Amino acid sequence: MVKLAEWRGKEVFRKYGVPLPRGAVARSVDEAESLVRSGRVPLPCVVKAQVLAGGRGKGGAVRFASTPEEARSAATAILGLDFKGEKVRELLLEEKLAFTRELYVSITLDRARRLPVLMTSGRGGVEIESVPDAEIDRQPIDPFPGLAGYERRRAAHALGLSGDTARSLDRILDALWRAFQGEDAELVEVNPLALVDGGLVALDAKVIVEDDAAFRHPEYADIRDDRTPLEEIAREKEIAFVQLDGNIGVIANGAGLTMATLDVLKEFGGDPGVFLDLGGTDDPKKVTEAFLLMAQAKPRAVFLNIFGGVTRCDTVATGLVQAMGQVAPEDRFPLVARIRGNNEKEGIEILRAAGVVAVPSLKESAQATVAAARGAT
Amino acid sequence: MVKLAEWRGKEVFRKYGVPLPRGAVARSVDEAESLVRSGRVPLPCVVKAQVLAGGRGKGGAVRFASTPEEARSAATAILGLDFKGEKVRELLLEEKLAFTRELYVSITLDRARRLPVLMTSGRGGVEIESVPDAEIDRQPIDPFPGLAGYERRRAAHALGLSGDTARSLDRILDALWRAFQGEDAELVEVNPLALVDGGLVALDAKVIVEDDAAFRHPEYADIRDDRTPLEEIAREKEIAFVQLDGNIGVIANGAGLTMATLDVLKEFGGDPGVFLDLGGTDDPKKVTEAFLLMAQAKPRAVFLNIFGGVTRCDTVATGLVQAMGQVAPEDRFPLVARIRGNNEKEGIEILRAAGVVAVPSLKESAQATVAAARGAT
Amino acid sequence: MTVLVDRDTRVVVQGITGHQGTTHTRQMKAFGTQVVAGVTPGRGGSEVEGVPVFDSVQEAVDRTGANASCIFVPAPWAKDALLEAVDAGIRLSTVVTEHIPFHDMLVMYHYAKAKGTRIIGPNCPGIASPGKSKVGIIPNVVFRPGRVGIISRSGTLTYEIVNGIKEHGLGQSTCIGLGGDPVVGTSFVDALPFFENDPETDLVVLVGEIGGTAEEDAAEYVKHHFSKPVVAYIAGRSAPEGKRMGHAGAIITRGKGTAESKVAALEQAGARVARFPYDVPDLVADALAQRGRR
Amino acid sequence: MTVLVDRDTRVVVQGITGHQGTTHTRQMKAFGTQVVAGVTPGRGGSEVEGVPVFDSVQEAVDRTGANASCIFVPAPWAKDALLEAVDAGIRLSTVVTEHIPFHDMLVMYHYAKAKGTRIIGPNCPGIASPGKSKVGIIPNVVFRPGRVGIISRSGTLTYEIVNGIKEHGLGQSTCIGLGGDPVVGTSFVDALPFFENDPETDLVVLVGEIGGTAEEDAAEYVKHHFSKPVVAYIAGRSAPEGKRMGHAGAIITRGKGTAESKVAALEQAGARVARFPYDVPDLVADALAQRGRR
Repeated sequence: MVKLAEWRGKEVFRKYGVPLPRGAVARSVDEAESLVRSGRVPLPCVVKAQVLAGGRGKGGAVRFASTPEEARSAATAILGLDFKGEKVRELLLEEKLAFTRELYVSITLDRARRLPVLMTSGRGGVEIESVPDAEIDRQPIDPFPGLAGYERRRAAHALGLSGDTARSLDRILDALWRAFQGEDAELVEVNPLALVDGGLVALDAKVIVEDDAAFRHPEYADIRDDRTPLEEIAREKEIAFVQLDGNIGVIANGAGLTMATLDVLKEFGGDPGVFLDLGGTDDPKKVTEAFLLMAQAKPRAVFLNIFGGVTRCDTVATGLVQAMGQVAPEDRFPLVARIRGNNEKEGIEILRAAGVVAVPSLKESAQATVAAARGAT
Repeated sequence: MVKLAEWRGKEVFRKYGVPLPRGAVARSVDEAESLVRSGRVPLPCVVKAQVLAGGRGKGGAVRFASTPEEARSAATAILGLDFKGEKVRELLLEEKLAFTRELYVSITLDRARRLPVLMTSGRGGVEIESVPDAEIDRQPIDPFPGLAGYERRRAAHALGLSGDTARSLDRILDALWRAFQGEDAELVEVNPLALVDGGLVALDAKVIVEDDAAFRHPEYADIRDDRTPLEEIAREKEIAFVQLDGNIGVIANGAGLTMATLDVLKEFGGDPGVFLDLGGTDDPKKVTEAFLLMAQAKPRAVFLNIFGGVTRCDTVATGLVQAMGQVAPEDRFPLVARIRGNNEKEGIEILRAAGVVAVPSLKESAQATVAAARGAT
Repeated sequence: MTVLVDRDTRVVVQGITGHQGTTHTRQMKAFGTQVVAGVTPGRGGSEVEGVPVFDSVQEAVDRTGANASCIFVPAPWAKDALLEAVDAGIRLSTVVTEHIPFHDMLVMYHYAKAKGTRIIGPNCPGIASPGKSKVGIIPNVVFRPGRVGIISRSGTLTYEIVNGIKEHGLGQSTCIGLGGDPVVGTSFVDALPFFENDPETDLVVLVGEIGGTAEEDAAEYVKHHFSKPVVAYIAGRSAPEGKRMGHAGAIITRGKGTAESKVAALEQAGARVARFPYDVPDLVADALAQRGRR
Repeated sequence: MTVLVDRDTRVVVQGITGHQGTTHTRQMKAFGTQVVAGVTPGRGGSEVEGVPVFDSVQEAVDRTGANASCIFVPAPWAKDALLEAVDAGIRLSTVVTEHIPFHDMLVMYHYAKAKGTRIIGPNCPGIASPGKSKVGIIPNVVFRPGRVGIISRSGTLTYEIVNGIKEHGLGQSTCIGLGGDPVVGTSFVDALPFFENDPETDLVVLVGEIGGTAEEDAAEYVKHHFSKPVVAYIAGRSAPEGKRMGHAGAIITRGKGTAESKVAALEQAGARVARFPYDVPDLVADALAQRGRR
């Protein structure tokens, strides 16, 4: 899930032929002003913070300017802003277009049907979640043969478009479909797609590309997503690692088991702070890496929940004890382990010998972890 | 059926990433020499006539050169040559590569399966028709999902390739498949695909693109195929018109009926010279155009065979009589007409009144046409 | 239903507002076909020949219960028209349009097949069963109800032969014009089983032409799976190699697809092969008489 | 065959020469699975764990009669491996590989469906029926033959629960791990009918997690078409919105796919929903006892 910033989403749109307002990116106040003075961005213009969170308009991260001075002061106001935890480092300046309608268009995956789905609505310009279902037209797309012409016509019809505007939508939908496939996108969204004097124009761009298709898209390798710095490191190391609001770290093997462990902890009053899924690995190096990453998150206690199916619990325990030794003393944390499966007794003994609380029951060990986290306060 | 000259086929190959020898096109002897002198074409090189007919090697339309002087004299020998009725106006000069094997690779349509088919053979460098079936590997390609990796591997295996060479073939087959689809090709053929020191290289290129897909490929609009000048005019006018070796022109409506008419004429000793299918048209302008085109082919006699199903025979007859009046006196020819279907009696009367031999029987009218053609000698 | 169409066939004409669409809507209605709807995007709400026009095939199906379509849409948009018909649940679609790129037709064919829609054509006259229904453009005048089935790759030549059968005092059960393109939705081999199982057909006439191996494949099928007499005619004996004889599919390539090969295969399979189109009715009558005697 | 696999299941392991492929070939054989072939292009002629290795699936099928495959091929080549299996006539393919782009999986799913091959996975532990066969990687130790069916989107959590059932003194008929990706070859709704019709299954345990609507759809199916008792557990009650919880498919997007919604739907459909994974065996035993009393 790599979310592209608006300007980068618009680069994608440009590549596939979606009409856009004239605009450019600025990374400093001077640059913003000179884009306007040079005429590269016509006036009046809009100055938009390039952040991934929504609600920019209400949040003061979008401003308008009619003169170069106003553009400068808008840029000054927005650049460096802390917007929902994200620092504004880039601005998109674009000509401000007068429009008569705001439409919504997107292509995403319909998991239940196992098909991409085209969504269109005449209620653009607001979050699509707030639009009643009856006002959204949904058409599943068969990847073979792809988005058909008659489906594009149907979408135009549902939006009440005809003539040149319908033909313009037709080309835009075709472009979005090619972008969805060509960029391995999870979502391509235009909201609003504005009806202006010259036709339809994408005023915003939301493109999310798929992590798993990264091997086909080196061009996205440099993108910093809205991950925390530790999540970013975990991603590079290919460890499933999610930071949450609490203070207890959870290490388990398998996403489902890790989630279930968080649930159990919460049930007993705990407050999970890190989700770390070891996956199917029993490679001691990987285990060590994961453990050290967890230490960096500075949890008050860590709960290790391992079910040894094919792998042996004693092997995993040995790897963990070694990893524990590498954590700096100031970063150490109480560790509670629950180990089940192949050679569990041997595994528990190894852990206990290293001073780890180790019990086979999920309930008891969860309770012990919550107590340890409180004790550490 | 638009056959691309070798150099143009190679442009297509280059676009999709098929490895080629270094080379360039020359349209004059001076140009040929300077390509070599400037080093754009390395020596030794091969100088090839850019004609559509096969058998260039044996026919003296391919020569080798080791010096700029030899390149010049090769170009002098080939340019302007009349090769199987085609005048040589373009040369392709290419570095001469030493190779150890010549393979054959093509993708074309398998009509019976309604699937594209990949054909490969270790017996490249000769006409594929002369290769025994057992030495050709055929794999049908499902357009969805397209030529699969395992099919490409299978082809490499069948050719006895492995390692880097197999990987090179893999990329070439992928490129040819994309070319076949992207260019709306009827045939993409590499013969030979040569195994040289650095890998596999396409020494020849045969690409035939589909007429009916011309609306998607304006880039091929300028290509003169191996049509006769009259066939070229007919193509522009969208008339199905084929010049044959004989002297009797046949105009009929419908391809099957036209072919059957040729067959009947031949059966009675006639020698068909033009196949002209009016198609479903009853537009008098189209009929006139077709008639005047036929006149330009200077047939000794013309047999008109019309079956009026939806269209009325009298309407067609009226159109024809008008068209006859527009043929220059020196181009006039005896016309025998056989008209069946709606209002056939009225049609026959109109034609007879204009001096046309008109009978309802196919047999009798064919015989009359053959006699007229002989009489006109 | 006997062979693909019957009195319950409800036709939507795609591209009804064009010249061809309108003309043949009239002709189909005159034949007795239930033409229930037309489709031309942007022309919904109008009427052609008394038939209501809709903006989409889905709408036409929903409102009129159409289950077959006849496509007159120009080549660049024909693929889309067919996909629309398939997705709307149309079971049989005659594609009259000619000059459809075969790459488009490959998509059309495999998509329709996967979804269970039968295509006749493209570049074809369609299907007609006198007294029942016609989905296509075969002239009404050549028909009279009877027991001879016809399957043909040709257009006018088919009309000629079907008409000959009528003039000989016989009639037709169903006639299918497969179309002259290299890739067709329904081939001889696809069509023959329908006639084998059709109690209203006593004999089948195959009209073939040069190019491809459809007739050879049909001969193979006839030999092993077809119990009724077969009469055949092959056009193009005098055609040279490498020239497209009007139909995109009528071409002898690299020595393959000659009339000789087809005639030989059919004769070998026990079919009576006519030398001239006008000989077909006699051969049909003979075969029927012989069958009657057994 | 009861649920998708039985003693006649003949497995080819695609990517057998990799670490995972080799390990699980050994495990499958230990389970009693007939592992008849392995495939690694370029490694044909060798042997792994006593299993002959071929260059292509077609060769493996031709030579060993393989009818199921287990795919360990890395993500960039997994699509191709599956297409190869489908074209070679493999009827059931477990795709263990994780991180396959969903765009690839869309192609895999629809192609396999059209050709009649069932995919389990990707990113899944596969299927196992104790005493019969296993195609996948679920640990052998958790099984014991019995009458409880399990369908799960999870991996290790499934092992945990299946093991709990064993430790409770019960056994399993068949266990299917569907995989944690957004697009899976077999969903709860696809798998439930097999268990409904399986005479060896008395009850089904559904193990779901956040993301998508597979559990809600399953609840709808259970309500109307499933006659056996259902016990369920849903992981991810504490997961926040917008974060992928390890599995590509485990994400709450725009308020959709929460555990609450799934639990409510399943309870409404009459399923017993466990609050903790370790409560599942008790609920299973209760449900079976109650069913026994009826």
